[in-house]
Amino acid sequence: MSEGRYNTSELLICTASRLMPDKTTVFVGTGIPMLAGSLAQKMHAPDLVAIFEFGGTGAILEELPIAVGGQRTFHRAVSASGLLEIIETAQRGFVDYGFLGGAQIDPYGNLNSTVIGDHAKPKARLPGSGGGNDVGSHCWRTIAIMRHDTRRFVEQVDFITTPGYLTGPGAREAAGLPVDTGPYRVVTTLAVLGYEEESKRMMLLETQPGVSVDEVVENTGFELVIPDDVGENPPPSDEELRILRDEVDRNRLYI
Amino acid sequence: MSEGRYNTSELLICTASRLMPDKTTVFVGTGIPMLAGSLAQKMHAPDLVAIFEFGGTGAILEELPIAVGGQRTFHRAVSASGLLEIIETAQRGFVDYGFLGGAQIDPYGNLNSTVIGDHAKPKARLPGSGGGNDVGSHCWRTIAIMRHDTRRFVEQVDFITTPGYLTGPGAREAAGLPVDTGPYRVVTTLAVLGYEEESKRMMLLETQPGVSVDEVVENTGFELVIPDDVGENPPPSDEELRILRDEVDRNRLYI
Amino acid sequence: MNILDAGQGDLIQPADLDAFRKHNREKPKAMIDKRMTEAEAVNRFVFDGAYIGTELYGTVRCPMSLVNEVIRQGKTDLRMAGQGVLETDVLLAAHLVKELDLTYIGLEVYGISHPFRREMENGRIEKCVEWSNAALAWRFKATAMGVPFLPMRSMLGTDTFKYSAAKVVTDPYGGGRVAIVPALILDVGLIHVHRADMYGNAQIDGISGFCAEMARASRRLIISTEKIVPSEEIRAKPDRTIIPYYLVDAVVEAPFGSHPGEMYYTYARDEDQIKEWVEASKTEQGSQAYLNKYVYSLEDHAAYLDFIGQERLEKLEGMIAGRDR
Amino acid sequence: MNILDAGQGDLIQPADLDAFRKHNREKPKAMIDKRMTEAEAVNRFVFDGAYIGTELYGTVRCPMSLVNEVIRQGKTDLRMAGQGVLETDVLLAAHLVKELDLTYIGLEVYGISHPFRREMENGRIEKCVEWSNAALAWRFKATAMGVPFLPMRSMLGTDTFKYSAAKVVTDPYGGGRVAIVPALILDVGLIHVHRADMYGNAQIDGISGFCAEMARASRRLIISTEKIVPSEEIRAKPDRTIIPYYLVDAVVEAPFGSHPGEMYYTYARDEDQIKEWVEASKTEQGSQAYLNKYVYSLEDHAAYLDFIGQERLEKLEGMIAGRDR
Repeated sequence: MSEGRYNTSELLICTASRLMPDKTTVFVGTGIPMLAGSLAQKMHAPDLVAIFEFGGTGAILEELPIAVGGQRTFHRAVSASGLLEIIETAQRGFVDYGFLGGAQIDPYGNLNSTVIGDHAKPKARLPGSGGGNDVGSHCWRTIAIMRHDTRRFVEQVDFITTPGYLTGPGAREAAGLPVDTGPYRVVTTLAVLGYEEESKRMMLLETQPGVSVDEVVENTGFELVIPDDVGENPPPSDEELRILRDEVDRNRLYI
Repeated sequence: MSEGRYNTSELLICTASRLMPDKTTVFVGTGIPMLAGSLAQKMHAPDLVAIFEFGGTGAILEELPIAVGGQRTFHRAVSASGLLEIIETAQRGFVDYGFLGGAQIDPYGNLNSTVIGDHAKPKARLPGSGGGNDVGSHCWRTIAIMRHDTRRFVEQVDFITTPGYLTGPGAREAAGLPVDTGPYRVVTTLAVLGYEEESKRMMLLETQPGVSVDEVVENTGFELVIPDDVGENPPPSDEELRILRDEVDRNRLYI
Repeated sequence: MNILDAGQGDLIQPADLDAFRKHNREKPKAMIDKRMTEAEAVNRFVFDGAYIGTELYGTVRCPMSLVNEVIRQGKTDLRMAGQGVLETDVLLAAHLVKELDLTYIGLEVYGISHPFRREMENGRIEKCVEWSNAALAWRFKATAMGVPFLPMRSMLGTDTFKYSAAKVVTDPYGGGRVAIVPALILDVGLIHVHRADMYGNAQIDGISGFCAEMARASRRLIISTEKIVPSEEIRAKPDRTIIPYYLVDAVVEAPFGSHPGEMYYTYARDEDQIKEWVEASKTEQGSQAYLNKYVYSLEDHAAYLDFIGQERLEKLEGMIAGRDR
Repeated sequence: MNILDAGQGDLIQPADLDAFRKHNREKPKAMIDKRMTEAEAVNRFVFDGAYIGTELYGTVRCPMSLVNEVIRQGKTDLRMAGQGVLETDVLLAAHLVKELDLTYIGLEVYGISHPFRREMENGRIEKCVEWSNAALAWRFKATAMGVPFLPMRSMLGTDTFKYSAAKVVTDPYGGGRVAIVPALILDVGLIHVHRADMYGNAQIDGISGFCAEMARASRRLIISTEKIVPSEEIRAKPDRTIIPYYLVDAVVEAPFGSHPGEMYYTYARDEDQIKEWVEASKTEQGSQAYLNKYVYSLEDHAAYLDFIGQERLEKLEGMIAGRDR
């Protein structure tokens, strides 16, 4: 990592931002996805349609939203509706990308944000699904953003809050989830990962700048699919960093 | 009938109007119920809450609505919403009275506004349920307004468009309809009728002015319950007629 | 949650929600200019045999300029979700409708629809499946929600149920009887609104009928609008947007697009012309004469408005302008 | 439509729709003056053991003046539909919550809720049933529609389902698997709005979260409002009414009622005080000190606002005033 030129948050934001194609609908949650969405609109995706869970659709992200229901989530939006309108819009197939986080992720992209340990006697109680399960059920492609270590990347999550590929190929469809949906990418502090088509297991695509494949493997608590050629994700560009720091988060709320 | 002092429409309107108590919610359909609602607001029920199927709630009926979705149905209303909001409001028990019409009615207050003859080979095709079935299913009390003759008051309707008491006591509940709902009154050119508590069959309550009990019986195609004392519905008062003619329908659209 | 009873009516447009999701995924999410004329919109999106729906309340906010164009282009064998007055009436009079999911076709205070009666009684309408108003709107709502059915307590115990494609099931929670209705996906929806931008972001003032639900249940959606406004006007009041652009395939500017029906806050209905239709529609010949006069012989909506005349239209505006708002 | 699977979570508030209908029938339909203070409203309608719900989005439009009063009056053994940040947090910190239908309790960008964690880990919360945000909102929507359940395609295949009271059934039309969630009726709903008249006709500008659904799913509904306006102001824009008066039991005028949360179009959130809570709530002692400072020691919302100070409130207004609208 180019020591000092950018921090971990900036790396995650810039990486996530590049995964938001122009002219697509993106379900944006609190934190990094908001910054990434704003950065994407100002970089390569002026027609990115940001969708916020509590009703904002198509806002111009001039100023950074803090809360997922705040005024900036529907600033100059095309529509300001409500929670069910948004999730139902996703449920009937209009939302391309959804961003998710969690305390644990497994090889099939299942996410835990509910509990560490037993549900009845928790070692650590976490916030719960919120909209996570809805996003993971209905968006065409979901992208998880995670810090990368063996505590978080585990063979089996303690609780499946949000569905990834569940137990593997065909499991989502068998459960009744909409066809052709599921995890697409995982953006981490160490890598960009995807899923192997046949096995639906997590696969290394690119390492983050300066990170070795071994380092990724060591920090992953399950066997990753490692293809022959693993690329390197380009570091945040000067332009990305400038816009992120001077425009997107000029009050340094997050970065 | 006091020949010439009022016509049949005026009689029906004034009678229906008196059945709209102040401070209740009334589902108002096209035609006579609209005039009756407006008259009631100007007579005895200033706080009558008129509810129109396409979204108007609590309008001030200063000017007579023509269409059930026209601007006057939400003139100075407390809420202007949509069809499902209205029917769902009724479905969860907020609407006291609903007014209905039909081509045929049977002893249990079942109404036909769909077809005369066979459904597949109709002798006469009628408009269909519209909101009629919804009103008859969900409002606490429904009031039918009908011209009174043996073609309309029949032992068995050709088609149950809107549920009355169906086959009799307990039948609505057995069908899954909300408990304690059902037909309450029938306002006709000859009489005001109700339903016998035990049998749920139509019962004569009052004759219209100048009409004999025999006349009602002769014009009814099924056996009516006739109690010992049948009253006479008072004729439209001068005050009612004045307000109806000079204020409610001053452009004589209906009367 | 056993199935206790099932209506005997045909499900004339079975819903495939996963196919609908795929279709919706492919709709453009970019803001693109969707302005076109009635002729282009109808030509591109309405096809013979299409299952269509119109959204309106009685004579209010009817998409007449679009329906007139459907008649001009003679799109035939239409299947329809029928809750209508003027616009369904003229389609029936033009003999374009073959199957109906029906709730109400009539002329409100003016009584029954003669074209409907003729088409039903002579058998030109091959299927007529019965529903209540709310049942049909809940069918749209199911699609809008992306679910295969919705429960309701309407239609229970009646012939309206028996001649529908609704079912009765056991409530898996309370154990009681509850009706369910299946999702309904329209091939094409036709909706007239107060204002829209060129991308299709559309707003309606006042009551909204079943517009939100039907718009979301349409594979293709044609919006006609009293006026096209700059997008900034929409974005200034995003809480008034009832139809977001991504649902919309065509935006047609149609001032007085609901004439002879009314558009609240904008113009009153044209009582004289409606009465003319009521009389004309009583006979086959009268209906054809009316259609000749107001539809076939006028090449487009502009010609229609010219024929009606500015003076008459201004009078209708004057009857309502500024009131309440 | 067989039941294929059922979550093992308790249904902690089973819905009786016919009883709810009866209750709604008895609510007054006349326009009556429902203005009262937080103290009166909470005293009259919130009871020990009540199942309550708050409607908001994160720190936005939270009914804080009402929740603070619930804490002051020490209403205990509450059961809650949990989708909350600040307001749920303080109720948990005050040890008033016993059972939860949970979707999310956390502090958004500031991370997890420590009071929630403590109450869960020490077992003071006896039941915690899991749902997704939409699932819980659909439960409100089912009640609002007057039906016993709604279908959805969320929660399938997950532990969120397993620890819920949802079920999976066969779709009677397409034959596929679909989840259903049961109607949820709140004993008391607490909602903060931009404006309301004295009868309870309430309007919200901008996004509306799950306000419409929750309001319609509440047996008793307490509205707090930034300001009480003349009824004519509501009637001038009836299409903005999201809560009609007949749903409402109490109308409480509470300027800055969402503080330290925000009210869009009106005032920004008080970042300093929220950070103070984030820090304080990390320990039991800190939480109690915060509650002492901001709740227990201030007798009502007016005293709270005095304590916060006019200057600070005006600054929050200034950060947002006039923007967008």
